[in-house]
Amino acid sequence: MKSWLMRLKSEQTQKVLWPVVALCLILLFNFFFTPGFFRITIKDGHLFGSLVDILNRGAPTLMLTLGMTLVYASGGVDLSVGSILAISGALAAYLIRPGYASGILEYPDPPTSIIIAVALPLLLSLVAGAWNGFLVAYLDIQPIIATLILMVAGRGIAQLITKGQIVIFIHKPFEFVGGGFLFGLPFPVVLTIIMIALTFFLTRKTALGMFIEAVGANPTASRFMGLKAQRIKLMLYIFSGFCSGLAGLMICSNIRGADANNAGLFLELDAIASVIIGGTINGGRFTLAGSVVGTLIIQSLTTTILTRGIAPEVTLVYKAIVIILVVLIQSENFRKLLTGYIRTAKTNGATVPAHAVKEVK
Amino acid sequence: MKLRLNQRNIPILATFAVFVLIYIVGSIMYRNFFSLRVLVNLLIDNAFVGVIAVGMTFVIISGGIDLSVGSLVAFTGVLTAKLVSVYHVHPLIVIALALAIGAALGFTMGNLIHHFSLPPFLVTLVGMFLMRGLSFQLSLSSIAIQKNPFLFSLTSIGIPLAKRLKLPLGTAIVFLIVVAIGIYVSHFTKFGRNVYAIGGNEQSAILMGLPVGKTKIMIYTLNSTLCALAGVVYTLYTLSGYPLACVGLELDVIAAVVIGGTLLTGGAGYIEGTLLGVLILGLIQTFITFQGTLSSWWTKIVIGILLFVFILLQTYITKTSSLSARKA
Amino acid sequence: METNHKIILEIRGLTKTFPGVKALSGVDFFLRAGEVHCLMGENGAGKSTLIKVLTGLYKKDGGKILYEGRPFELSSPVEAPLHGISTVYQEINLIPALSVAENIYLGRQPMKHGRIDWKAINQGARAALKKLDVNIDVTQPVSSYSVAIQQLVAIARALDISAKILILDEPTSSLDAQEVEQLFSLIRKLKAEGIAIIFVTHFLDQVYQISDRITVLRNGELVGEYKTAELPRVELVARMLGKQLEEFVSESGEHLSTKEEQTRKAFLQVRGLERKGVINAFDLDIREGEVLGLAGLLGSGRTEIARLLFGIDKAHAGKVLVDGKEIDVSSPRKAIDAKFAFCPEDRKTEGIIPDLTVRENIILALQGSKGIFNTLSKREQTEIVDKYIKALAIKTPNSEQSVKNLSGGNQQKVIVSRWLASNPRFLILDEPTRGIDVGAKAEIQKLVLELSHEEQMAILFISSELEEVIRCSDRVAVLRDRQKLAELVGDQIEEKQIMHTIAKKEVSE
Amino acid sequence: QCKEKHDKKIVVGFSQIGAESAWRAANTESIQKEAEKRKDCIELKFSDAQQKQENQIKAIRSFIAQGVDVIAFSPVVESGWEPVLKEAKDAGIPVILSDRAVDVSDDTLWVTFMGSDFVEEGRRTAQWLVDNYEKVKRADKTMDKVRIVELQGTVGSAPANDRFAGFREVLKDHPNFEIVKTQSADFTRAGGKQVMEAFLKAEGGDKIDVVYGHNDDSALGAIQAIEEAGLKPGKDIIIVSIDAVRGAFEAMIEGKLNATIECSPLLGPQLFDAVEDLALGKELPKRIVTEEGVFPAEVAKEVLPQRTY
Ligand SMILES: Nc1ncnc2c1ncn2[C@@H]1O[C@H](COP(=O)(O)OP(=O)(O)OP(=O)(O)O)[C@@H](O)[C@H]1O
Ligand SMILES: Nc1ncnc2c1ncn2[C@@H]1O[C@H](COP(=O)(O)OP(=O)(O)OP(=O)(O)O)[C@@H](O)[C@H]1O
Ligand SMILES: [Mg+2]
Ligand SMILES: [Mg+2]
Repeated sequence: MKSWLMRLKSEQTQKVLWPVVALCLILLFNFFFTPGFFRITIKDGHLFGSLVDILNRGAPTLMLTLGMTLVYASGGVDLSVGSILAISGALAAYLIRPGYASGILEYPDPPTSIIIAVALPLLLSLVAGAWNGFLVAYLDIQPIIATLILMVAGRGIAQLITKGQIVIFIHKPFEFVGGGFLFGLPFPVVLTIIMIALTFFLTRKTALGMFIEAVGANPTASRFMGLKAQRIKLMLYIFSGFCSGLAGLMICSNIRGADANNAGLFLELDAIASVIIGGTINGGRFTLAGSVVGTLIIQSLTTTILTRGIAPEVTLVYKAIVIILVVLIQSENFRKLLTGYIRTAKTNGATVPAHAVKEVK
Repeated sequence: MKLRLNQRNIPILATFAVFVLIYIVGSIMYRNFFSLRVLVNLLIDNAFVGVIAVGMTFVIISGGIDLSVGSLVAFTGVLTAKLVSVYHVHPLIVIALALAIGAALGFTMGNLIHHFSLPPFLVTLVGMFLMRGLSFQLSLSSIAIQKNPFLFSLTSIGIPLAKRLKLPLGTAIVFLIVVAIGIYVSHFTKFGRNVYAIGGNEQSAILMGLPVGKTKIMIYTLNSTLCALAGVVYTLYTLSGYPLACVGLELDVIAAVVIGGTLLTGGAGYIEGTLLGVLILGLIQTFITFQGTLSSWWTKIVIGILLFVFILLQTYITKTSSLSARKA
Repeated sequence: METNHKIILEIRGLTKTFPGVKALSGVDFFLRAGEVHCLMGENGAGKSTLIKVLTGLYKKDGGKILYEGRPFELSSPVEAPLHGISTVYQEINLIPALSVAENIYLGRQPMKHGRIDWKAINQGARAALKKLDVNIDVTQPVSSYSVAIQQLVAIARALDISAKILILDEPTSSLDAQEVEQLFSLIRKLKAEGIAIIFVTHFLDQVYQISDRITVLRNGELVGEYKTAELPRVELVARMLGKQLEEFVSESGEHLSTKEEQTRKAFLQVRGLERKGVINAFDLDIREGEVLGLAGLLGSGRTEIARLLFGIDKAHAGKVLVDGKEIDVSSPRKAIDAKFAFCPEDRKTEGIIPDLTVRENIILALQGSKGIFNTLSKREQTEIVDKYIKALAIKTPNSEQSVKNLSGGNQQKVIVSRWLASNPRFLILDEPTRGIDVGAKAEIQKLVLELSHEEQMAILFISSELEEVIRCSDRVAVLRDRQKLAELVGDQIEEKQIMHTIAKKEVSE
Repeated sequence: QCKEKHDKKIVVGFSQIGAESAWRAANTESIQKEAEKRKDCIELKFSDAQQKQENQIKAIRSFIAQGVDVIAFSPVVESGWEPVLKEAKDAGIPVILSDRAVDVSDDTLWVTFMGSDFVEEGRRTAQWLVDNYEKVKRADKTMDKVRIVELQGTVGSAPANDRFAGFREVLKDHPNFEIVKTQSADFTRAGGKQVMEAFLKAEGGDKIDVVYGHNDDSALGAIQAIEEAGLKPGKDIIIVSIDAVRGAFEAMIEGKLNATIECSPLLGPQLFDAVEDLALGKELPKRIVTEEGVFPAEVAKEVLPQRTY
């Protein structure tokens, strides 16, 4: 009990606390005002309902967020995640149906094996990530510009693969990646949970997380300690590339088609926003849990808007209002202001002198 | 202004060198590339980007970022077009109103960022959503401004340079003036220097007794006001308002600023560099239009390659020349 | 000296609490015009906090401040100069990328024709630094200078602001005798003009040289206010620590004898190492279990030697041999692979990782050499961290506190712990006791001797405090003008001899 | 092959919106292929604007600077072209509009407009629903009105606005149809799927009769969502959309899509015919209409092999 309380008080948990509160508020709103939002039924042995949708639709963004969190903590940013996602999906679709873009509608014989359809795109994503990492870590180019290069060119590459067509396909084994179910949950959700756990293990159960934070927060000091900042950064961008690649496979498999132009468009914004809402600092402490909650907040908001049928032209205004509230809740000053108001209202104008509120040991 | 030929000018000189280099290569490769018109077009076509980039330079030097710029340009455009065409308000009043709204948005964002210590990325992301959303509220489709003599004259006045070629007031000249003011503010005013101090080390700036909060609020107010001005420039450039205009503009602007040598981590950068950054991005596009045979995807890939080559050259020139400068 | 001047600042019952820490509780403090008032106390006693409350960086939780008889509370440091309070904070607070001159004038630039008068700024800065006897290119960025110079720039800025109260929080931690003397003569002048000065330091000599009154804090509580002349040193130390300081074990005579020294294995040999314009070619031998001290004045090149040996800067010529074999130390990583370690002098930019916890900061270097997967278990970590928290009396609520929330001296202790814990064969300590209180300083010195004499570690010890160098070193290399002049051994290691060596002009150049 | 002989090559500057969809890619390919065919008399300067009006304006101004003979472009949006078209006119360069019209006060700024009419496409889609009322209104659902959900295109974009308007224009005279939900699916499959998922949750699958997609891709996404909800698209819920891309035909063959309304991207031949005519000084009609059709599921099998996009 005591240690549990201690944990609740620790800085890390404090950081995640408020995003969790925000998420709960959004869900609570739906609980009361959106009928059926919390209904989960079982169809063909799968869970089915809005809450599952949030997880399922949020899965690709969660993947991106995962990579982005680490990159962001190391003092960088990766704008190219959306493009890598598109490349990976495009390549997978191309491998499954190579002639489609040039008008040949047949599938290759024998059909492309799932291993190839998954492995090659992921390999290419690793290469893309390595390219980013190389520019940032070894050529010392500012991360935003270094990854902008691939953000622009990457979409071109993806379109080059699909010739600008939306390559659609049917491939049962591959469709499982983005559309299958495992333990009643959509497979992307399961995959994401596995990846989160893996990342958590790799960063928090080894020294890696600490190294990332050190390299991000004080590169000079880290160099003096012999931390291999370049190699660590390279690895992070590769990891981010890999996560984007996986997300690309999920999306492509889920819609059974590769849309080189639109897949993952503007998703880097969502990913970065999730990371920041989650309390990760650019060059410093990161919280995986916070980032996950951040993405869930954004996805819940989207699902809520769609489910409630808010007119598309006002959607953005709603989004703006909710996000600013979510962000404000996290601000200590804002909460003080709020509780200050409440308190003044209660004590009828009599302000409590600051020193009266003493720390209780 | 005295040109200080020291270490700190090297990145700018390198950037300038690369600009000239690309321009020469283009002139050799393509007919009509080497002409006054192409240069003037660079100024005209990128005027609205440049005006924002000046404001964004201050934001980035202070260690912040502003994502709301593209939406604000669109909003200003729609507002101007709607008030002028539908409600027949005099353009001058509309422009004043647009600038005031821009300033108000920046002021609000600055206050949120400062008083509640919120991350600029999120606050301005909200600004981006909000202004885009409000543009949709004003109009879902694009609105043309037709037959408004005042606005038309604004677009046609300019300094004649050659036959059928002038430096128009509404775009290029506004751009150059804003750059000049930006240079002045950044080098010669306390506000300008405080911006550098905040970006260099905010904690130290506070302890040195600099007005950090006020400066931050002013930075965002300035940037959004310039953005609204850019919106007006854009409106003059197209004589219309379109709620979907300038999607993703923020990235172009940020890229221009960063290519100009400003550090995204704050504390270092020059408006002169930003001017070059804007022109270089414009030049890359001009290059591609003159090339004229690329498919849509190759266009993107080639932009990426040119960007890469350019940055590589810039880094290389900066490194070698600062090495030799140190040796000397 | 009689100081019956009127009280200009009166603090009563000042209280300030941070989560888990009571930094100040019910502290009284009186400052008179025309006096130098020393604020004394162990690391973490609350000195800097008191200053920061006064200048408006922190909001006080309780108590009263009267300034010239009127209640006084600032909401931000912006207002401090407006009320005639000028401050040098403990950590160097300058803008690294901006020029020296601009740093001195930021926020109060002279204007001409509606624009900043850069000429006046550069001239003014040169003049302000000249008063401190510093002649440097003021148009260069501050970050290109050593910590000591930066500290002087910060002082120059504070002195240049006309003020009624001048606050100096450990301004001399990186300076050596000459600069301190220069600073003191300026302080005396200001004092004569009736300015009240708050001065924080851990150097007792300086306290007795300059101050009129002393206020001692312990654990955030007031111990008392004393006239300097009436408080003997031992008493002062006892008041600060709350107990008598055990006599320091090693008397300065106990260096390894020349003979014993020569029988030891030469561990590190440096031959003709040089970096043009920074340090001339020098030779250096360090044996296992030996402490080699570096003595010299500010800018004499001590830090540069350390940086070269650790591969931070690249040497233009020369070689480094370990156990007789030449090794490559072209980067810190390689130096670390050769089992070197380097504790840098600039804790703010080269030392602490502000957001990480005390625990993480301490184990980082050790973990760094172990790699990512060979992770120290929680138990091992706690063991190491607790050992150092106890040995150096690091004042922190627990080992999970962010290191940025520690007092300056305690941060320094964390950094030193990090390197002591990293188990190197060769340890370079550059100003390890910067800003550390008397008690902990003795503790660190003891640890240094222990590590060398008992665990056979080779140590290069750099400090601007000559006394400390003498006390710890078995041998001292003397530097001047970026050149190694001489090596002193055995009985030669004493203050006069070293000063003499530094001052001696080369006869034949 | 050129239609006629010309003294010298005609330089044509074409500013394309981007490559935002398969439709657009086909449009580009048609133009580039045709230019290649006529390379004896045509030199094409192609520029991709990446969906940005400002880039299109830049491209056109650059064409003027390069001194091309004819400028053609697919405007990303109707308005905002007045200044740049005036410049082209001043420079004596004729302008051809393809795919979308522009909104300028002076219609001598452009020579001719060829391509589709988004409003008309919206109308035809609605008309198909009205014509197939019996099929659409299914007996097993007992609601008094045909309940339609709409997957809009990108908010504020011209095709979305027009297809939205055209559709309603027809349906307003048919009170037995009702649009119960409308959301933006951004013209994408992923968008269509996500939006449809939400619709199914909010309305319930049995209360939706028709899905109207502003383009095929969003409808194809919706089809998947419907299947995953355990319903049969094309039977339990009727699906109609616009564009007639290949994917739509494949879906129709499988019986999952009921009809697609064509909007032809193959403007290349028409465009260069017009260009050659211009060069020869021939008078061009102000409007060149493109042949377009409505494809119900029944014809899908025979049409599919002919689809190139
Ligand atoms: N921002 C903060 N958050 C939490 N604790 C703090 C903070 N600032 C200071 N403290 C704590 O308050 C106590 C007093 O710190 P202070 O900096 O005043 O010490 P000091 O007397 O200046 O010590 P030093 O000689 O090391 O500089 C310390 O225990 C420190 O850990
Ligand atoms: N008085 C000075 N005048 C000019 N430059 C100086 C002065 N002091 C230091 N420097 C600069 O700082 C650099 C680093 O000096 P270094 O740090 O090696 O000296 P040090 O002996 O360690 O002294 P300290 O650490 O006390 O400054 C020198 O190369 C020089 O550029
Ligand atoms: Mg202190
Ligand atoms: Mg030194």
